[in-house]
Amino acid sequence: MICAKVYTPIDYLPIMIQSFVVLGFVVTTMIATHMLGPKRNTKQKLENFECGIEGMGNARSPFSVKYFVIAILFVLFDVEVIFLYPWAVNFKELGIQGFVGVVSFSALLLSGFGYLMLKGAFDWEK
Amino acid sequence: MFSIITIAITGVLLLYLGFLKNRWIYISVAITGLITALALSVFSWNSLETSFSNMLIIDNYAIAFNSVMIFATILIFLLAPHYFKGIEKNVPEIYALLMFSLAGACMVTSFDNLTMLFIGIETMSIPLYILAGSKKFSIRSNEASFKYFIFSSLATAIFLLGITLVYGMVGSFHVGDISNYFTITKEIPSILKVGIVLLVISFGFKIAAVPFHFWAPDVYEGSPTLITAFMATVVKIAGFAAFYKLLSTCFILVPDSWHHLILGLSVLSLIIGNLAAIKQKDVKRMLAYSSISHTGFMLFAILSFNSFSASSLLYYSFAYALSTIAAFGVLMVVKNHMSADGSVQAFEGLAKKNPILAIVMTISMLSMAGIPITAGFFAKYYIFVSAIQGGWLWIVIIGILAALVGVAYYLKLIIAMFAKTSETEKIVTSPLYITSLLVATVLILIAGVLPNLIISLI
Amino acid sequence: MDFNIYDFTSFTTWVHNALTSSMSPGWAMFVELAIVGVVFIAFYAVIGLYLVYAERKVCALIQNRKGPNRVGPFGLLQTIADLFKLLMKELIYIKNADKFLFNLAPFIVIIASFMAIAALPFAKGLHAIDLNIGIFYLFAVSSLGVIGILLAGWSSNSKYSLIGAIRSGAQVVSYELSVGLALLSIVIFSGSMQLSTIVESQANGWWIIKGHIPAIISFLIFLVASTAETNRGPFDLAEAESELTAGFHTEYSGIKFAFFFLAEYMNMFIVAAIAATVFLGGWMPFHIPGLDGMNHVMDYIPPFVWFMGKTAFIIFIMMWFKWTFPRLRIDQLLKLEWKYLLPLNLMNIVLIAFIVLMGWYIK
Amino acid sequence: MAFLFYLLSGIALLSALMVVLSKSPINSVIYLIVCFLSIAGHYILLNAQFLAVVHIIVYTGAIMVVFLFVIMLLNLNKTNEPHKSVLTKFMAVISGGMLFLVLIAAAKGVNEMIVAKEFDANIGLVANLGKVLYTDYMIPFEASSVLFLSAMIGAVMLGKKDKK
Repeated sequence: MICAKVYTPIDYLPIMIQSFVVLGFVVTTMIATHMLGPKRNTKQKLENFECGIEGMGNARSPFSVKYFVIAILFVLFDVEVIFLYPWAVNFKELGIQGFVGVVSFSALLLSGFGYLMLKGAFDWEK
Repeated sequence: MFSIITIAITGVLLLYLGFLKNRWIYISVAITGLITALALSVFSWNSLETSFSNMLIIDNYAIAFNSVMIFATILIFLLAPHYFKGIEKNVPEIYALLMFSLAGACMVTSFDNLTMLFIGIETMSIPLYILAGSKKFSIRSNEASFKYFIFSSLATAIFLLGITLVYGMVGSFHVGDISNYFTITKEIPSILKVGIVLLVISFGFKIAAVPFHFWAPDVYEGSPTLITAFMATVVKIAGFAAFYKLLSTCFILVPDSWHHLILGLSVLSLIIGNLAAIKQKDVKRMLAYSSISHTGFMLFAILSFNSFSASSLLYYSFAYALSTIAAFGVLMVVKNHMSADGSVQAFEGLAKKNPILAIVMTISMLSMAGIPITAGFFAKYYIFVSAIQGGWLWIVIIGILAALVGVAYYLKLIIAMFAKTSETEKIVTSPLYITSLLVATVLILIAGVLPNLIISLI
Repeated sequence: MDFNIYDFTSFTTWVHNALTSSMSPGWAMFVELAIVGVVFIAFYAVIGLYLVYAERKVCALIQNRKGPNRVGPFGLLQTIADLFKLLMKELIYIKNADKFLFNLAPFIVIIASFMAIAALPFAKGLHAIDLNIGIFYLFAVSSLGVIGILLAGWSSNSKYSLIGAIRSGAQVVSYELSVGLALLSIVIFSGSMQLSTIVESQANGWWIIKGHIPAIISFLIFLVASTAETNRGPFDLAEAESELTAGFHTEYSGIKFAFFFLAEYMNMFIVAAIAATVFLGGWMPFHIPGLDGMNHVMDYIPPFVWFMGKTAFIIFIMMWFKWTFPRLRIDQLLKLEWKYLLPLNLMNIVLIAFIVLMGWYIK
Repeated sequence: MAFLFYLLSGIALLSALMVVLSKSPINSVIYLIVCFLSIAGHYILLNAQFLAVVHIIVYTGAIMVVFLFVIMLLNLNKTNEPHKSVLTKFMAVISGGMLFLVLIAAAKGVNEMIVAKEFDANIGLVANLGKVLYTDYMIPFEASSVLFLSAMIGAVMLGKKDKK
């Protein structure tokens, strides 16, 4: 780090106050719109939107497992990306040693990636 | 170090070779890789490797256990082609995952830093969660996978909490620093003791010691038998090696924090493991409980730290691994044959159907029971000697009683095999399969006759 | 007080001093931050509304129409009128919806986008939060929005919403990887994750020029991936009007719908601003070494204008995308990310690391 | 600072309790998110800024998304849990309570102890963390790639339909 600045937890105080402010804003708007808007509930209005057809049963049906595989793979690669950030920040100091370390780390992961490609994990099954 | 890398790279190689769809290619590559790893491991004997910024220490202790585990894996891999006959799906993946799990197991035995121990345990366990559920359409297999995952991750959480408390007091993950802390500090804070207790508990889960054993029978029964063989041997040995090393290097100076706990685990495992095993109808379940009772015996080594206990633990692991693999190997054939269930009745008349298998099973059962001229006898003998040297005579008496109870259910199986039956259809196996089983059997006998070969190693 | 449009540092210190002289330091800080928060909300609302207006105008331009032109001069007050209309609308609670989550979802979405805006460096000395992990902070906050989307889809108890939410979830998380890796490339170049440091490092040239080919690749990947991450066309299949009747916010009405809508446009602003900051030099003026005359003219334009101009340029490109390309299918979308963008990106990272090690870039 | 600590701890404990107590699994996920956010706040109080943000990205941004996916996938929208016997609940309360008591009792004496190592307030910054990770902890870092690889294979092996 080039900057001589000291980083302390106090840097994060604005985030907290910002979140309170925006929370306040959203809540106020919600309350305001409750007071302003009309309230005329009819049975038809409270139905789910179904293109004019009557709704049947529960809409929360199970869905394809493919999305789940995508989500799992995302977690794995996300962690890899996060591991790369501390390396990138220290890139020039770590030099060739860090480079070799990261390349050998990525090599295993990339070989896994190649395997996934060949296996057709990213192909959408019919 | 190189052997771990070899194992991991062989795993990656297997993944890609799987696309060739030729099972002989990938089995031969797997075996070649494992033999190379074993050779690399054996050749680094007596050359202490520590230069990994204090993360790994590959001393003779680690090399000995690694070699046993790699050897056990080779035997399991020799059984694999016959086991997976007819099932072509995901076989290379299963091989690769076994490799990765083995790599993790090798890290576990040679840790020098608690972070490395943690990563090793996870690398060892995560492939196993998947492997336990690798029979995708079997409900029992799914149940096994899920149970193993839940209990194992609970154990990991406990383990992490233990590490945290230790780190919080000691200020280091390094094994040397931790043992230094205990030599310097006279008054050990109670929270550190809680941390040690938590570590012991989590290892109790991993090695399936009573009362943390309840996952083991279901998982062993539900998983594919080949995976069960791997779990019962490699994973258990790795767990014991790490457990022994952790307590002997880090916490040897604070025995009062964990001694009673180990004592309780050991006695309970002996009693409950053996009594429950007698009642089992299913052979796989019986072997699961017998493995719990073996945990009780192996804990003797940890109970009595002395110059002899490490080598007695090694010998016991070796004997136990060989007999377990032989037993599971025979069980696999019997179970697959005519889609018989794994009950004791299925073994009736095995001596007629396939005499080699019957002999292999008999010797392995005798070894597990601890009958002389098999390795199992000296395994129990050395572990008892080690316990007596440590001053635990009354525990040894319980152990001997438990071993006598054990003989009952092992004999039940042997008697069933030599019983007469009307059904006399031959059971055929592949030559590779028989080779693996015979190697295990012969080694059981050799180790039983010449115990000094192994006991004098470390 | 000396108000300097080129450097806001003195302005912010003046505000700070004025407040600390009149009250205790703790309260001063609190009031200061509250003021900042309120200013941001105003900014947020104005930008959001005018982005909607801009979208409609750009769309009209491309489709050879006039767009909004009745309310106010050039239709400038149109979206404000829309806002008031939405405020006065009735909030409908669907019969089978999970009330708590149904209400919670828009909160999460809007808070996530609002938290991101505070970390942007608008001009020299003009940023609310300047963390040493600024890029990471943006990355973290933008990853929270997807939870709101998933909850919205699930709680509505409608098939359209559920399908839209799941598609959107898979899409957002997938493209987040590419966004993260594209930003990583500039972190390697500049050696810092602090946004102000990254901007300072571009004083002698923007990274897209200094980093030549790999930086351009990263920039393009970032553009595509961030368009997808904000669920905008041609990647808007999560809310495909023609097949999913607006996807995860099918059942929302009134101000809650407006929140989703606003957050979507603000997310577009945020990713455009990040792209402008990281790749195009943020508030740094355009300089060509040697041409002092031109550089002076460029310096004369205030940094704030530079920043907004670059952001507006990228926003325009993203709108152009939307109204030019047809919508993708979900399998094409995931294939694009996992089969093309991600491997390309990973190789690009290795290339950049190599180039930086060799020093083959303009320092 | 102390006030913030207690506030965050209170939120974390309360939301963690709600995770266990709430009937609907999706509400549990929401409380878990709140819990994670307050733990990220704790990291910030310790000046471990990088870890705080990583905690948010990985846990709230990634793992919770997977949780939500799973809950949607399994269609766990019924609020009735499988019935557990009173004995099980009783045992769970007893064993959990005992662990709690032991930890409390052990933690009571912590204040009087000598801290083994000086706390370096800057170690949690990304630059320092990166240096340590890529020098001292290189081996565990490399080893973790094997872990990721096996998880990757597992996801595909279990999640992908076998071709006929």
